[in-house]
Amino acid sequence: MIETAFFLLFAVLAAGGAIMMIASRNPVASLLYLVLAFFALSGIFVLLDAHFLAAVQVIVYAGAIMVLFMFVIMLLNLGHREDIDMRSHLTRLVALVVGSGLFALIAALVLRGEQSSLAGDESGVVVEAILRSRGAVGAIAEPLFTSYLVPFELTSLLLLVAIVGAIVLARRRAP
Amino acid sequence: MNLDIENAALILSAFLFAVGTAGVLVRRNAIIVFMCVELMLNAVNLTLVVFSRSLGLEAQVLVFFVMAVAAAEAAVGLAIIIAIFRHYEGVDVDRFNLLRW
Amino acid sequence: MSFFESHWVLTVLLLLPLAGGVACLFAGEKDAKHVALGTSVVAFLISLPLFWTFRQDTAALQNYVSIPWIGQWGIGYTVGIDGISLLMVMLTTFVMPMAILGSYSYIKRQQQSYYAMLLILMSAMIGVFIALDMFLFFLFWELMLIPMYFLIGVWGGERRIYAAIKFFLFTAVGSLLMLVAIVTLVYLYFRQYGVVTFAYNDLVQLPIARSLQFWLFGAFALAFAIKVPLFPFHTWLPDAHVEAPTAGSVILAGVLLKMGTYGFLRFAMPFFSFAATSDVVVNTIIVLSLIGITYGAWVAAVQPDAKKLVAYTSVAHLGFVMLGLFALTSESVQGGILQMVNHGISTGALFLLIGMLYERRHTRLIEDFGGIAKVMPFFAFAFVVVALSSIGLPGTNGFVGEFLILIGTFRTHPVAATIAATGVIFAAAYMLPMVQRVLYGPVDKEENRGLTDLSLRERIVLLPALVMIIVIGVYPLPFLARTAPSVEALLDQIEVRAVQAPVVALDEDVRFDHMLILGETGD
Amino acid sequence: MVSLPLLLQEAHAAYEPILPVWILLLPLIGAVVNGIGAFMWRGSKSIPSLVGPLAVIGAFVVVVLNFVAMLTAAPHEPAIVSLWTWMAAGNLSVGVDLQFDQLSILMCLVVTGVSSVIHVYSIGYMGEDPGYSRYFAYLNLFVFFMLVLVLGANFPITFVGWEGVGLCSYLLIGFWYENQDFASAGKKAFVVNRIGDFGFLVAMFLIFVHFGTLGYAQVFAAAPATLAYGGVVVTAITLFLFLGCTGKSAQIPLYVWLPDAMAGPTPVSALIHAATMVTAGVYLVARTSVLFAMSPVSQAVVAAVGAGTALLAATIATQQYDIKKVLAYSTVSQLGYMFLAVGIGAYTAGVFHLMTHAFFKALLFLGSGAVIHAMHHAYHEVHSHEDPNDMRNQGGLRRYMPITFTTMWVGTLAISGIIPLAGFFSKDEIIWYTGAYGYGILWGVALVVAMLTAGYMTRLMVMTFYGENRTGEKERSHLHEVPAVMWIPLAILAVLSVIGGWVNIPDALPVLPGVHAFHDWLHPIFAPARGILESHGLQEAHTSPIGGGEAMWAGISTVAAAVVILLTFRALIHRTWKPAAESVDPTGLAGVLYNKWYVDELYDRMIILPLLALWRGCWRIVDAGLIDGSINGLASGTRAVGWIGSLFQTGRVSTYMFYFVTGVLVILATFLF
Repeated sequence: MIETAFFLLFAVLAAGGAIMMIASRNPVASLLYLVLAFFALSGIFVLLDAHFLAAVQVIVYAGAIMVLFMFVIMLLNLGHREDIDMRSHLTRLVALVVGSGLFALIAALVLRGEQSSLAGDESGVVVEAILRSRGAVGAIAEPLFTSYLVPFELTSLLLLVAIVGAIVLARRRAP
Repeated sequence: MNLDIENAALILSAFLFAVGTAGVLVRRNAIIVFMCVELMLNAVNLTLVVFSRSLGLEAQVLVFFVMAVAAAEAAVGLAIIIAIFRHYEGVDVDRFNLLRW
Repeated sequence: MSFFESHWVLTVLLLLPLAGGVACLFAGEKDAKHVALGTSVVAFLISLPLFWTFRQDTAALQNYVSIPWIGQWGIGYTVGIDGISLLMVMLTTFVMPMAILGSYSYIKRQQQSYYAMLLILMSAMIGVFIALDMFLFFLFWELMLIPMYFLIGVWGGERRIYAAIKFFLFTAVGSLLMLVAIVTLVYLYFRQYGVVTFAYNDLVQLPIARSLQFWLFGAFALAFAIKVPLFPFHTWLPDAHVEAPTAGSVILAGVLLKMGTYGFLRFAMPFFSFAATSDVVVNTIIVLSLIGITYGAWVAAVQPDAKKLVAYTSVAHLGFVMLGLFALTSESVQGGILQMVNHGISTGALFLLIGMLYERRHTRLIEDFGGIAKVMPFFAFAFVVVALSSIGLPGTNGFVGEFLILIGTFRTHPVAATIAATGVIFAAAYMLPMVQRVLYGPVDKEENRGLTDLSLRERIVLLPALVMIIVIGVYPLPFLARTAPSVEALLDQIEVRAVQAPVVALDEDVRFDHMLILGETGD
Repeated sequence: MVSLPLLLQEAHAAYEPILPVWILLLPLIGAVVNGIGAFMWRGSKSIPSLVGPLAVIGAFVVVVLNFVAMLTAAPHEPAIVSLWTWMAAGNLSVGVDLQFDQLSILMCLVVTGVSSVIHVYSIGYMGEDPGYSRYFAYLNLFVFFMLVLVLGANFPITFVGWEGVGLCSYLLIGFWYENQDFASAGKKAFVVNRIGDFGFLVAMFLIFVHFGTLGYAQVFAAAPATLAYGGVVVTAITLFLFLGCTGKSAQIPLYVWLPDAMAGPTPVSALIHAATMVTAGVYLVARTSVLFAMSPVSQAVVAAVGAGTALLAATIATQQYDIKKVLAYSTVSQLGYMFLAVGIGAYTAGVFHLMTHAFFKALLFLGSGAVIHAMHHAYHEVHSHEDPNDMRNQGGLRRYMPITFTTMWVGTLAISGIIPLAGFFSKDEIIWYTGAYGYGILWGVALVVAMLTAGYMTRLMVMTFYGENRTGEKERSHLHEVPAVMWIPLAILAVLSVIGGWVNIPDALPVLPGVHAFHDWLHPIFAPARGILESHGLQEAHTSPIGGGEAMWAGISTVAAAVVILLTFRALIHRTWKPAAESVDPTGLAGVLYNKWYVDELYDRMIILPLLALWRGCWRIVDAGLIDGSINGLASGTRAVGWIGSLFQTGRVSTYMFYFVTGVLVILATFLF
């Protein structure tokens, strides 16, 4: 019961943060709403027994990546209100229709799928067992360093490329 | 209708994804558009985490990878935004129509 | 087995120009043309003994080899020649040195890539004529498009891009359907015998349901008809010719067009004999050929541009060839093959001559000339000889081919042959006015007064063509003797296969037949 | 070298062609040498002067040897010399075969003989021309092809010669190619001839399909058994052949090129367009007489066309002022006679007239050439640009050019049929047989044409040689007789024009002894055809259609011709002409005749212009419009679709996002429903 309560809280925070992010005309405010949403998501991760990911979500996403965004906003001096930032009413209406359509369709699919659900009563049982035997980190480390070792290593390569790419792209070229 | 946490989380993820999509459509600021994309990624992550409970922890590994790619993407994407900002003196996506020949 | 009796002579002929082409790329700007000329002359000298080592008493494929290449798909390096391909290969090696030497002063920029393109083209053309594997054939068929596209598009005239794209699209559209038909053939063979093979010798044995033959023949025929070009698929030709550099036109007229007629003879007709000998196909093609002969001549007669005029005469001449092939008599088919050679030589020479004029005056409009015979007597002499060959004067090569075609056609289609024979009148009606307006009359243009007669190099370029025009005209027997067994065998094969073609597909898998829109009908 | 007596001795046993290849090879060598000379030693006159005539004279000598050998051996079968196989494919096998028989050797004699004379004449006539060597190259080449034509033992070889002489004719008509009109005349000749050649080709195809061979001997031997008498096939074959003849021999409807062909140098007109090439059609009908004899329809067509052409051309000739045009139409007219003869079945008479015509028409042309040469020289000296060919500019030349004057009279009397000159015997034979074989109307036409011939020839003589000289004061002093190299050929031909007819003198004529040498000589050639004709009811009547025997009508026609000559002479001798520059073109009937019945204009309006319009239409409308239009339309249609599509490509990310999400929505919806 308490889980449901927490879930509702986090869900409301996440949804509200998301909506405020696209509604706010100040980029810095948008960013902060997004961080709020990410924190809420991290809470939901915990509720879903993904403890390690919850931690990573906070550290990497809300911490590192969002700070990066903040840096850029500040660097480019965009931290003030821009009216042209928001599109016309017509576009907003279209976006509303498209967004609600998307939401409605996915939600309908989810709800229909619930009847013949893959998530039966035993859902979560297996995961909980693993978590109990290996711990939150071990549970995800085991497949990561066995079956997915090569992709994992490739990730490091990807990050390296990203670093180099970022430097090259953002470098101020000599006139 | 019995809404357990898993289904509710899936619907939340759908909602976040829809909001992210709408955000891309309504906003002109490239950085905010970018943030909306991040939001959509997170919505997907949430879905994966939900499924990991019944389908196994590989789904969480996938989330891990998504985060890694998101980090790389953020780095490169922001670098591109900086480069474009220098070129166009702004981050209005409507002014970037390089895709049009 | 000596070199000239083994496949090595063909393989060398295939690879040598490629190697020469690469060498051209690395040679200096000044040296590229010499490398190219050397390569083509050596290739010609290598091909020359073939004419005598070729055994005339058999229709069997000679210098044959079949080496597996992509084994699991039944694709092999299968090459060989019979009398027909022998003449085509020799025509290619004969025309190329002329084309290259004729470009010596014409091409002034990007010479390395130009000559490399020419030599790659040469390889592809030889490949088309010797390939006996459908995959290999298609490979060379398409490969040949690329250098030609660049030759027109890079070194061409003012509207070169338009012409190059038009040329490319026309040819590509046809060959795509042919690819579909080839794959269908291979599939049918697989269904029949459980073996995947692209080998010509296997596929040509395949029985094909009669109604299906028409579809497959149509796909092949479209590709070849565009290349020939048969009316009404000819409109790419004048544009391509006008815009192409001289060597491009020479090769286009001299060799490329023959691939269409060769394709009919080698592939479309033996594969789909029932369709190819059926009344509806034969009559259609004969009517189109007749239109090509007369219409090509008519349109040629009113062209203001000398090069375009010659391009339209190609339509007429190739109409004769097609008429000969589809009259299906040994005289007409042999005449058709000889006419392919003749047209290559005389039209090639005509394009060279017009190119030489163009180099001097930078115009091709007939009205810009007049009285050239006065200032360029040797040019006039060569021009008249070649023009006479083109209109089929007896004693020149053109007559022998046309005569054999017409007399053979008359045996099966007298009315068609009679209409085609009016082509001799129209030929005079388009060629002689051009000769008159270019060569004769007073020198009334100031620019024409100072023209210099042909240089030694230009005379050397033309000499082989002039000699061959007379030699084939007076003594064509060696050429006819080499094609005779192949043609007889081919006609027999077509006849037998036409009779034996099954009325419906041999197995019960009618689903596939439905897919190919033939279903259970088929008569 | 084999000595002549030895050759003759051998020939006694059976006729073997002597040095057959050399007959052809000598002129060919001459052509090649002169052709090279035209490039290599352009200035030199001596080499062409030597090589050109000698090559032909050499050929003439060999032909004479062969003639003598044949005379002594009197063979009945043609001797065939096979050189090599030319074309062989399927059932067709054509050899380069030469046929030596009475007809071909006779033609060779005429061709090489007249050619030799004209070659010599050309040395003088063309002496000043810069294209001297080229001229002899063409002329030698012509002799070569003409000999191929007459010696060919099968249709294709004859066709080689047939088109070859056409080529030389084309080259020689346009010899002075810098004059656009002359070049056009050459082109016209070639194209018109090609129409005829088309007929020849189709005839060959028909023959091959029905006989399986193209050799003369085989075809003629098989013809009576293979083809039905009077059947469609043989009629078609012969009519197509005759179409070829009308082109080459300038008969209705294809005669229009010959008068224009006078643009060439006058010796060329004499050789090609009078004596030899244009008679090739007559030769061909004679050669294929077996086939023609089997088709009464074709025979009638040949005879009628011949007579019609004779009449038409003769009427035109009466009103021409260009001396060569008169002679050209005269040639057309005389060729009509020959076709009339071979059409009615009097083959020997046709060939006979061919031979005598070669003599006197060559003479007349060379004579006119001498006149033109003198006139041209005179005008040239004073830098006048008057037309030396126009008879209105001449007149009174007999004082300046006595030899030419005399020989021309011989030619005129010969062509008019005055006894005992050559033309009398040959022409009279034709007229007589036309009547005797029952072609009443044609007989009448032939008689009228004979009168017209005498008339226009006399007019030519009077205008050229009598009356006041109209050249002009200054020019007159430069008029003089041509050099010996030119008048000796005239003299030779004059002699031949006198005695040429004596090889064939009818028995019926009083006083004169009957001579049948010519008939007997050609008998083996025409016997099969005559046999067919006679077995199908050809009979020689002993009276003309309106009574009277051969001797009487011969007398009447020669007297009538003489009377016409005298009357014309008297009528014109006192008439004065203004020089061409001051004259106006005639009107009325004379104007119609002067304008050649407007046939050229008719052809232009009815055939050439519509054809050109059609061709232009084909190019502009069908090719550029319809075919290219539809293809370019396809291309621009594709482009238009692409343009519409490109409107959706705004280049803005959000737009693409919108499309993308819409797509996702659709896909999701399909999942859901």
